[in-house]
Amino acid sequence: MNKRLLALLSLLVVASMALAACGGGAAPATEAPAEEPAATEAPATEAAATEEAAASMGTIKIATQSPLSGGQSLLGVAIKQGAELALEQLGGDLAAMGYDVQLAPYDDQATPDVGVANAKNIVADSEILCGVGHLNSGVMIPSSEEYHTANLAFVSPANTNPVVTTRGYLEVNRVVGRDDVQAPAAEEFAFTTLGAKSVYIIHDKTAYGQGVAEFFRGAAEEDGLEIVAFEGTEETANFDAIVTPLVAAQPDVVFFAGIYNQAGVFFKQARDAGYEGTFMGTDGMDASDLADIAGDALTTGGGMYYTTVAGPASAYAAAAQFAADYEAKFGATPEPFAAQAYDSMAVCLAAIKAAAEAAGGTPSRLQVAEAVRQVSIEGLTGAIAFDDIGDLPTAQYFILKVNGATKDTWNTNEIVEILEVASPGKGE
Amino acid sequence: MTLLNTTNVVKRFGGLVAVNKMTFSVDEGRIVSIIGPNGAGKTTFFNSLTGIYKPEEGQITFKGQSLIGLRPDQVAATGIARTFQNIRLFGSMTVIENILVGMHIQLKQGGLDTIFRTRKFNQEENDAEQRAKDLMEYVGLKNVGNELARNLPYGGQRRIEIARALAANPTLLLLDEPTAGMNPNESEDAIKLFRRIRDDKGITILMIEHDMRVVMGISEHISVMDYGEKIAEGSPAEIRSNQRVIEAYLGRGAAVAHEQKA
Amino acid sequence: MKSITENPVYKFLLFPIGQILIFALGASVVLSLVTVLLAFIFKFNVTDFDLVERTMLILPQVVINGVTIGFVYATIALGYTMVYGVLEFINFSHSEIFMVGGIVGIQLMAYFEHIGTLATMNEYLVIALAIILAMVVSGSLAVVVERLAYKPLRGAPKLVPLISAIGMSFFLQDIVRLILSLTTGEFNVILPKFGTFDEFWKLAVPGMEDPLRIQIKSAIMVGVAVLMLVGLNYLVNGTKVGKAIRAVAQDRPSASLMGINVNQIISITFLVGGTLGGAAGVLFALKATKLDPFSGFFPGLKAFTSAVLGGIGNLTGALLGGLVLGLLESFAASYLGIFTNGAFGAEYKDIFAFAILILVLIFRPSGLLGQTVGQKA
Amino acid sequence: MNTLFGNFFKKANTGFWPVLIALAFLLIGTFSVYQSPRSLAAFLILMSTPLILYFMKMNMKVKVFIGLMLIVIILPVLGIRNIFYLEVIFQMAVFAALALGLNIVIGMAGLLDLGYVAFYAVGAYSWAIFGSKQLSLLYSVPGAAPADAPFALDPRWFWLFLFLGVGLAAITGILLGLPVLRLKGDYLAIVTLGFGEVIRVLALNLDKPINLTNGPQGITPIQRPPLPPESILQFFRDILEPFVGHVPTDAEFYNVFFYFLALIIIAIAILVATRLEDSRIGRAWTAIREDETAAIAMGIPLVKMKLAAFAAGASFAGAMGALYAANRTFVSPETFSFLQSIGVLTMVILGGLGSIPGVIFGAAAVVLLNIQILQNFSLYLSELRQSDAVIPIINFAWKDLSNQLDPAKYQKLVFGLILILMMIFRPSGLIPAERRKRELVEEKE
Repeated sequence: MNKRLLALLSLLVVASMALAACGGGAAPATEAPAEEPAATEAPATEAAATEEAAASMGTIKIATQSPLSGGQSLLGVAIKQGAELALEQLGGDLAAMGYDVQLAPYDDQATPDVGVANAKNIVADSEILCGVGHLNSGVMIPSSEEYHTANLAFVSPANTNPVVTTRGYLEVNRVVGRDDVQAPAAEEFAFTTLGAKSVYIIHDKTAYGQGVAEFFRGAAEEDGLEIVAFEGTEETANFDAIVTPLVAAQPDVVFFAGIYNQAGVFFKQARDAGYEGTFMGTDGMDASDLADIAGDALTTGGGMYYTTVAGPASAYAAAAQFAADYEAKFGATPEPFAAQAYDSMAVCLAAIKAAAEAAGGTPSRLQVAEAVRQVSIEGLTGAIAFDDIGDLPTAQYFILKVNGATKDTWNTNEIVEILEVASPGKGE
Repeated sequence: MTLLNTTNVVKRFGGLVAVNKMTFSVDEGRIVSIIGPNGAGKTTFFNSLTGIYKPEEGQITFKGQSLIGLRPDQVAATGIARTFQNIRLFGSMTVIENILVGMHIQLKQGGLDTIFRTRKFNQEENDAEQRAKDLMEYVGLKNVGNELARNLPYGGQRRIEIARALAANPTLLLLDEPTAGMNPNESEDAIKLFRRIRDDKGITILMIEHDMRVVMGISEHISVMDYGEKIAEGSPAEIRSNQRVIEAYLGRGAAVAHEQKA
Repeated sequence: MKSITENPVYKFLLFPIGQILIFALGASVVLSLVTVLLAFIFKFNVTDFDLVERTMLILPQVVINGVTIGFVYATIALGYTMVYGVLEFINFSHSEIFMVGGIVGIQLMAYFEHIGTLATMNEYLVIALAIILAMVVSGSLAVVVERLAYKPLRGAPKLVPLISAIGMSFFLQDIVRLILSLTTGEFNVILPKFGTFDEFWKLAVPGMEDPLRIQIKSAIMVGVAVLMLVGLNYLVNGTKVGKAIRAVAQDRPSASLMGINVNQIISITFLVGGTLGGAAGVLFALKATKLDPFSGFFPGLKAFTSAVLGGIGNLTGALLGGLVLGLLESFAASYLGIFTNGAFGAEYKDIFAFAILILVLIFRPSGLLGQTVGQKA
Repeated sequence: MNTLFGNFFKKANTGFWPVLIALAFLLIGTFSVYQSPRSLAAFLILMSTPLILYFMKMNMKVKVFIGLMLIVIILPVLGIRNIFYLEVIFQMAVFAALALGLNIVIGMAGLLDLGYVAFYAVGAYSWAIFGSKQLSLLYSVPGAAPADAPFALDPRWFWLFLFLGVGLAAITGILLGLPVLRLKGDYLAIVTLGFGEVIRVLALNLDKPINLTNGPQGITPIQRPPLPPESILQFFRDILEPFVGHVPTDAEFYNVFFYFLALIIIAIAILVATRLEDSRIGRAWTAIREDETAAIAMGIPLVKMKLAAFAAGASFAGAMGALYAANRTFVSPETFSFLQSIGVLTMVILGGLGSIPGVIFGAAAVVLLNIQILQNFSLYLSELRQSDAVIPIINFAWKDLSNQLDPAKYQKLVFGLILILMMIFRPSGLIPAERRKRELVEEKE
């Protein structure tokens, strides 16, 4: 009985799927076969089918991959939305050329399995010419193997792990600084400008946080800074146990490598417990909610500084405009990496445009990937161009000092210092 | 020859003494019953014999070997098989499989034999299956091998439980109220089956039973328990006329009346 | 003698509070002694500072931290243990009930802030209102969850409701996330700033250089938790409903034969568990200052571990388990790094908690205090 | 309704009809996937062929023939045209093996294990550590690996590690089982959950004192076993070129290679699971699940058999772990979270606790739902949102649909609902377990 029912059910499901696919006019059913990744192949073989009218050049999709569900969706959704906003604001050029440019947002669920599966799905969609993602280096590294074999350019808004680019793939680029760039910059500021003698390093046990923290430690050891402790924690709510030894030791600087929603709680509890020194953080702190969570903790005692590649809204009109637009469209303030995602999308659009102009039609993926490396634009997060492995040749870091204890004053955070650090490149 | 021997076995639950200084023995090849009112500690005594409970004091020897400290599966491996008061078949397994589980100790196939389906494995499985079928017929069941055990009627489940116990090739078979819930005809059949088991296979039977017709009809030796203690033992005729037994069953007043009538 | 134990003030107030005190003090003292002993042993490995001195320096603070979080764990653990005692079932979604309580509490405060009355209201009144609202919401949610997801499964094999509960846990996480993102667009729910409970009381302790610092917030957390514990103890052991709950826990069929409405009692059990979870959620939110739809999971897991550690189904056990786990964590996180010179750090505190759990269960398979509330024959 | 379908099915399930239907699905599926490689519907038609083969009555040889056609010829060719499908099937196989393993522990022996993914991690990390440069980096800081460090072992050692993964995972299972198997069901659940977390936390933290796992950064690159020799590859290149429209690259061959490897492992896993189930060991497990007291009274040693269940279940995960590490060339602790354990549990429950075909179906369904159906649905919504389309009658522009309503974002909600609804309405799963019927010929008389 059950068996029969089940078989029938499955038949029904399949039938209805088929109906839905035909009747609903879902695009995938009628799509051309996957474009082949062979590097030597002539450009635009399949896309040539759409030469009916000069006005309509066909569809180009740009993928995003980031965690849209689960605990990490906070930042993942920000990446998708940043890219979405950029496409809306900057997609005009390609539209004018006759292309229908679409966003194809994928959810990698912060797990490599889903990320890689999506990557293969993305690669198989010949209309996708460029991509923005991921949030987690752990997902980016295996997924980018797929992008690499398919010559599909991806621009990362958030992956700071050196390995992402040191493999030397043409297709992998990032608009963020590497761990081994950001951390030394932060350390130099702590050591030279703040004159710190001792530092407490804490990270969030993610590839990102730990990466920055390790390089910070390396730089600190070279400078002879005393490292009071080096801790990693997945705790998000109750930091008492870490704070207690910290307060007893009273180091000059506490360096937190991680994301604001964890760090904010930590800063508050540490300050409440009587820590007097200075907090420092990474670009994961660049979110106005930090002030709401941590409040006074950021302005009392030695205050709070963070490094970021995104210029503050106070100094850069474009950044202020971005924050306003983002809030208008999505009803929330931009999270970290939203601006970077915006720039990543801008890179994709610029590259596709350049490649399309050069090719005189829809470009191939390889042409887009090569064009990405030639891009030179002024983004929200500074001047963007890539070196031969896809890093920014010189990363420009702003060191910002938090100015107020509420969300509203976040835009008034002032630039204390601007550090330019050359990318270490591929080797050691 | 004494097969099973217990001396001064004590089992307590907290303050309650469920089995008190039980000294008891079963001779090989006999059918022996333990009777007693509800709550007399009979099942607890069974559970102490089979290792499910660990008695606090006393000695239990089986074939001259001590059973104290053995786990229930080790006790089973010495040649004691049992059934349960409230039938405990593996409901979602088939009848044949239930009987095959009973053969667990005898089957020698290992993990590798199983995975590679060696000749040894196939041979053993075939033999086991054949034996299981024979046992099914032996206890009087036919054409139910592929039924799920829980779908069988009550009497059938009782028989399967016995077949499952026999599958272990035991020397001693412990039956816990094997005819509970049966009608007189079924009880009659059961008695015949027990006799056959003893006569054909030479298996010693120790049973707990409430149905006096069954007990008196089949037992060659009876022990009576009350409040965890053995209060009497002997042949059915002796037990029938034992004063303490009547007291235990019927209360003192009734016992006196009984005596006067006699 | 008899008159004292029968006196309700003693039975429902002094005795439970005394018990709580003894547990808290006992566990603290034992762990402190062990730690100091270890400090003396490891002293010779560490050359650049005096280990014993550093250990002693933070010891009081570590104990206070541990006790504070321990009480929160205990309050959540009671929800697990109540349900387990009655149904022999791990209510996996309790951590989400707890999270909902916290978020509702914060939202109420945010509402007060929004209408501008937060600054002028008495801070304790605000907290009390938040706790009451959270208790109502979480309690009702727990009852609804029970009706929808567990009640139809009564009598099924044990695995079945457990899996349903795991499903419910995921469902609630994403539903809360959906509601939050549709209404506020925000993911984080942040505690508004008000009142003075972030400050510390400083108690000068004779013989110690630095004063003992107790955050007012911690005192509130402990105070409310103790109140809950005492209240629950009274409910279970001093009222008719409590008697019915114990009867159902003991033997459900007999209880129903005695005219007890078993379904109603089970609902009440969930109500009580959910209510405690809601209150604990607000307490936790005071500490965490920020919650999101996924922040119930870890505290829930810890609380559940506490319940098992103490002997699941046993109310006193949940209290003891929560305190022991809270203290253990606090000690492990604060001292592991110092004792091992940085080789192992605070990140091992969870492993430590689970290792202790496994050790305890090996030697006492039904937890520290065993199972007494729903002891089955 | 039921009987209507039932009659229809009964009619369709006789004579030549089953073969015809199966072939029709196979051919239509193949053709439509060939024509439109990205169509979900086409893929689903093709993938329902195995279901038809399983459910409908036909000659065993025909079944095997159609099945082999699909697996050995059609899928690889179509897969090279769209490697996403190979990935889908690869993941189905990986998770089916995990589900089969967990099914031994939960479904057969009745031991609730909430940290099953730990064994997967053991297998993955065993090859990850030895098959990468990690052994030469034991004393370097995570993230700052010198680029010129040598690989510790030749990639061909992978084959050994496939077996070592099995052994290591089994040993881990026994080590975990020894102390905790005396515990009652619920206690066991929390302890295994804790154990799963412990393994993950260890993977996360064992970058010091010596850098064994590279911490949160994960280990990469991990070597893959070498492809077959060039001459063989060339042979296949020549054969495949006309079918797939281009010369297959090495990357594509690797996809096919891992596809076959995963299928071989899953075939072995199915074989082992069925054989174990139908043996003294499997019967003992079921007996323990049904009634521990009766089982032990039958002479079944509880602890030994439970350990065996843990070890057998773990070994499946160990093998797939090693394969997974090689396929991804990367492992990091994120893969081995509690959620993953629950995911595998969902597959087992959905398919049918204790049912081998059931859990395989469950794994396939969840993988499909997770990486294809929900994602596609979200993409479709996103497309609609970017278009000017309007829902006709209520005049609702898709553009105005809230961004928050992407189905892919609420994947866990869907899983949660599946778990609850399955438990309430169909606790025995989509394909419930069945006991083997023995051919008891003599009995019929």
